[in-house]
Formats: sequence, C-alpha cells, structure tokens
Amino acid sequence: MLHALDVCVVLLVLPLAVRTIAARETFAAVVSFMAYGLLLTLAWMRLAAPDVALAVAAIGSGLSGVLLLGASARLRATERPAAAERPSALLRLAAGILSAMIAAGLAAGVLSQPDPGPTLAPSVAEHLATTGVGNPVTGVLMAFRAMDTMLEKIVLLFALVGVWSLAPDRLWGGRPGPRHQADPRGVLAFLARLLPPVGFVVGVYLLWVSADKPGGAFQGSTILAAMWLLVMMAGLGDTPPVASRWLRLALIVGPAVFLAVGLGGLWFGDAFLAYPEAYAKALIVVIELGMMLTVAVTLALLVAGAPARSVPRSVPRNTPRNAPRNARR
Amino acid sequence: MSVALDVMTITAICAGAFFFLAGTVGLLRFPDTLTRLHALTKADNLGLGLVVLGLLPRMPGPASALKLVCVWLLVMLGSATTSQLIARAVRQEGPSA
Amino acid sequence: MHDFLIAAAGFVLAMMAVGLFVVLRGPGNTERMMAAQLVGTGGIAGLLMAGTATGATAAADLALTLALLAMFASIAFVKKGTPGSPDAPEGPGE
Amino acid sequence: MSPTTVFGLWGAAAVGLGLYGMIVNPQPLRRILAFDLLGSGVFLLLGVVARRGAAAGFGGDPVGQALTITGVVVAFAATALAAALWLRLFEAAGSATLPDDAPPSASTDA
Repeated sequence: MLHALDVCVVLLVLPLAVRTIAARETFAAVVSFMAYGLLLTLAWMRLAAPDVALAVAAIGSGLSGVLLLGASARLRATERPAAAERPSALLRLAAGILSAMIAAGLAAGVLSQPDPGPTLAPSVAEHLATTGVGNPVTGVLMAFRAMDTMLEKIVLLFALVGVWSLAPDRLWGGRPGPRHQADPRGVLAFLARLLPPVGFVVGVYLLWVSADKPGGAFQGSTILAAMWLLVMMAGLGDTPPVASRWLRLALIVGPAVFLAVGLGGLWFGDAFLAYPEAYAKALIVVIELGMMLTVAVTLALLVAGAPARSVPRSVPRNTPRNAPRNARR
Repeated sequence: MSVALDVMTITAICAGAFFFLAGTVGLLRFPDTLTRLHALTKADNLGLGLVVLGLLPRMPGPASALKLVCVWLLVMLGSATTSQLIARAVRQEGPSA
Repeated sequence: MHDFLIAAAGFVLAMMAVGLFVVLRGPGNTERMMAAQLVGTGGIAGLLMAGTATGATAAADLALTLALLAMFASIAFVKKGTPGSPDAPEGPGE
Repeated sequence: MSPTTVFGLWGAAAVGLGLYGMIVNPQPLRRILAFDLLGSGVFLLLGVVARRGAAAGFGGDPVGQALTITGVVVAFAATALAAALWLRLFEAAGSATLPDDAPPSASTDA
C-alpha cells in the first residue's frame, strides 16, 4: 500500500519536473518547482530522513519561493528576448541525448546497488554517546564532521559577501532591496505581527529537539530568516544597512564561536574541535545558538539581495533607528 | 470505545477528503478567480480541519494532538490572509482569467 | 486503519494532482498560485495521514514547518508588483 | 518496487532533466531552476544511498543525511548568488543573456 503511494508521488512529481524545465512562462516554471519542492519533502520522509525533510521544507517553502518569485518578477522583461535565442534543434537534440545518457547511467547505478549498502551508521552509533546528543544526524553535523559544518558557515558568509559586492560603488553600505510599503493596519501587517512570535517558538523548538529527535539548527534558523523576511515584506521593518556594525557582528558570531570552541579543543583536548566529553553537549548547544543567529541573518540577507538604497550621509555607520524611514531615496 | 474512535476517524477523514475533492472541483469548474478562491479555502479550512479531527484520537499523547491542532490553526491563518491579499490584488488588477 | 489512512492520503494526493495539472496550464498566474496553495494544504494533510499510519512522529513537526511557511510564496506573489513600493532602480517597472 | 528504487529513479530523472534545462534554456532564471532541479536529484541519490545504509538501529546512514543537509543549504546560497548576479547584469546591461558571439566585456557598456 505504501509502495503504491510512493509510485503515486513519483508519477505526480515527474510532470512537475518536466514543466519546470519546459513551461513557456517563467512564472509557471517557478510555481511548478515550488510544488515539486513540497513533494520532495514527502520523498525525504519516506527515505527515513526527517532531518533532511525539515531542511528541504524550510528552505524550499520559506526562502526559495520568495527569492525565485521576486527574481522572476524583476527579470520578466528579459523573457521575450531570451525566448528568441532558443538554441538550434541540433544542439537541443545533442543536449537531450547527453542528459538521457547520464540519467540512464545513474538509473543503472540505482538499480545495481550493492546489498547491503556501504554505511558508517555502526561507527556513528558506537561513538554517539560521547557527544551527549541522541540524534545521530546532529551528532554527525556538530561533532564528527564539525569541520564541514564550520566551513559551510563560512561558505554562506562568502556567498553573502559575493551578493553584496554586486552593489554599485555609490550604494555600498546601503540597504538591500526595495523598501516595502504596506497598509500598517492591513492584513499583511497583521500577519507579520502575529506570525513571527509563533515562528520564533517553532524555530527554537526545532533547534532544541534536535539533540534527540529530528530537527536542527539550520532548519530552525531558516524559519527565523523567513519570519524576518515577512516583517520586511510587510513594511514593518526595513532591511538594515550593510555597513551596520551590529549586523556585521551577528554575521560573524556563529563562525567565531565555532572557531573559539575548536581552538579550545586544541588547547584543552587533543585536537581541533575536540570536545571534552563532560561538556560536549553544552558546547554543542552554545555553538548551535551562535550558529542559529548567524545563519538566520545570512539567509535572510541572501534573499534580500545586493544593497540598492544608500544610507543618508549624516548617519554613516550605525543603524539610524530614529531617522525618518520614508525619506530614503 | 476504540470502535467508536475508529468510526470517528473514518467519518471525519472521509468528510475531509470530500472537501479536498470539492476544493479541487471548484478550482477547476468555478467561473472566475474570486469564486475559485472561495473553493480553495474550503479545502484549506474544512478539509484539513476534518483530517486533523479524524487523526486526533490516533495521537500518542496530548502534546502531539496539540501540535496537530496548531498545524490546522496556522494553515487557517495563512489561508485566510493570503486569500484576502490575492482577492485584493485581483480587484485592483481585474480578474486574470 | 493503517491501510485506510494510506488510501486517504493517496486520494488527497490524487486530488492535488488533478487540480495541479489543469490549473498549471491554465490562464492566469493567480490560478497557478492558488493551485500551489492547494498542493501545500493537500501535502500537509497527506503527510499527517501517512505519518500517523506509519508512526513517524517527525511528520507532525514537518507539517508544522510547512504550515508556518505555506503562505510565504503567496505573499511574495502579491508583493512583487505592488504599486507605490519604491522598487529598486533596476526594476522593470510596474 | 522498494522506496529506494523508486526515489532513486526519480533522482536520476531529475538530474537528466535539470542538465537538459541548463544547457538548453536561454532565460537565466530558468537555468537557475534547472540547476536546482539537478541538485535535488543529486541529493535524492545521496538520500537513497544513505537509506540503503540503514544499520545499527538508524533508519539511514546519518553521515549521508548530514552531508545532504549541508549540501541543501549551500545549494540555496549558490541559487541566491546566481540570482543576484543575473539581476545585476540585467541592471547594468539591460539584458540578462550573454550572447554567444560577443566578448564578455561588451555586456557591461551596453
């Protein structure tokens, strides 16, 4: 019965994938891809990976949708000229054959996997007790492969620096994205006041349960980022200027804490990022809290984009909290 | 007792599935955007609500049951808000269909 | 009961499929957005039913996340062309 | 068919479709979408491998799952960076495609 459901989901998802590639209008492709992402989370549940399902769900429905819909609205003018540049039939045929061959090769690989598959699960199970956490995925992310997780934080920061550096010189240090305006007594503002507290609770909950049950710091911080974006989209708060000092601090606190704990491991323990066993869980929670703040801010700013509005010269550095908000441009 | 709960689960979930059917049919058959929006909210509110109601007796404890109710409340909040926003956009720009 | 819940989940997914494919082809972007919304709700319902049937407790947390973020796409859809918002200079205009 | 086979085939198909879209679609945002589709296929294949490594009471190999989470976040960062690049190119050049025959520097002073 469940297997029939799996096949149903795949039959539902393949046309969506085809539409994502082949739909005539970009908007239809984006919506197809969003629906595809939702079904993808169901697949991850069926693959016994609830942590991944949560990450895919949070990123797919909270951030990707906003990013892609916004970009598709702004790039709409390019649609017609781009459609005229359709590659020749020969190139399309060649690309089709190449892609089909690669897909067939992968499918053959899927069908001929060794049984039992290669796994590191037993060694994770063996050493999980030393980390103090019960969720093996959290254990891998925060202890056994902590180096990867730390470097990934830094990759996120680099991506953000890359996005920011696309700003024209005169706007450097300014605020990203448009200043959204909405009726302060309207529905959207109502939602933006009601939902963020709920989202905050759910985000922190996901971090907290990740010690023993599916959840995680990424998943939680993605939800926090989405809530911040909601406040910005409803016009209740503006994006902070890129030059703001508290923002920079929030952006480095996660990697900094991670690095400090890692160096502490070198000092007190026997290796970089070696946690003393008695404090392992406490240290992991401290790292995760710092990481949550940094990742949430980074993800939200990645969606917000490059600086697009300059900050008035009179208030060069810090957040001009009481400056008139509408007189920006 | 457990038979009564089973009957309740089956009845509520069948009713919920019916509202999903109704929402889909409405989305396909109704003449303009605003009425289609109306059909959609039936699936959001009643369809999911009845499914949640039917699943409540199957939950292992009150905490999980509460979580399920929260899911329903959040979906209702979201669907009510977005319906308002979409309807407003349609009124400003004229129906798109 | 297990089979009933799975079958109900399958039914809801099938409903979603029907709505989706007719509407994605359909005329207006608003309809497409509504279809996406329907997929979101149907996905949550199917997830809860299948999760309850298989005893996957994480399904409730996942449904909570999806429910919390379900409205974001629609909000972004409504926001993008709001008149009066000082769009970035590179914006193609209303 | 077992879930790993079904979802593995889905992953293979998504990789193929995404690759085709990335080569063929001239519209930049569509290429980003195709890239994400390709990525989702790769992650699914990873998830299938992890699922088949279920052992020691875990539903799947936690190492593979953890790497997938890392990958999902990095893929999102790449998507955001790519979208920002295209938007900037469009802003500077008034067009978001790179013509095949023009030198790349021509697009900035159009």
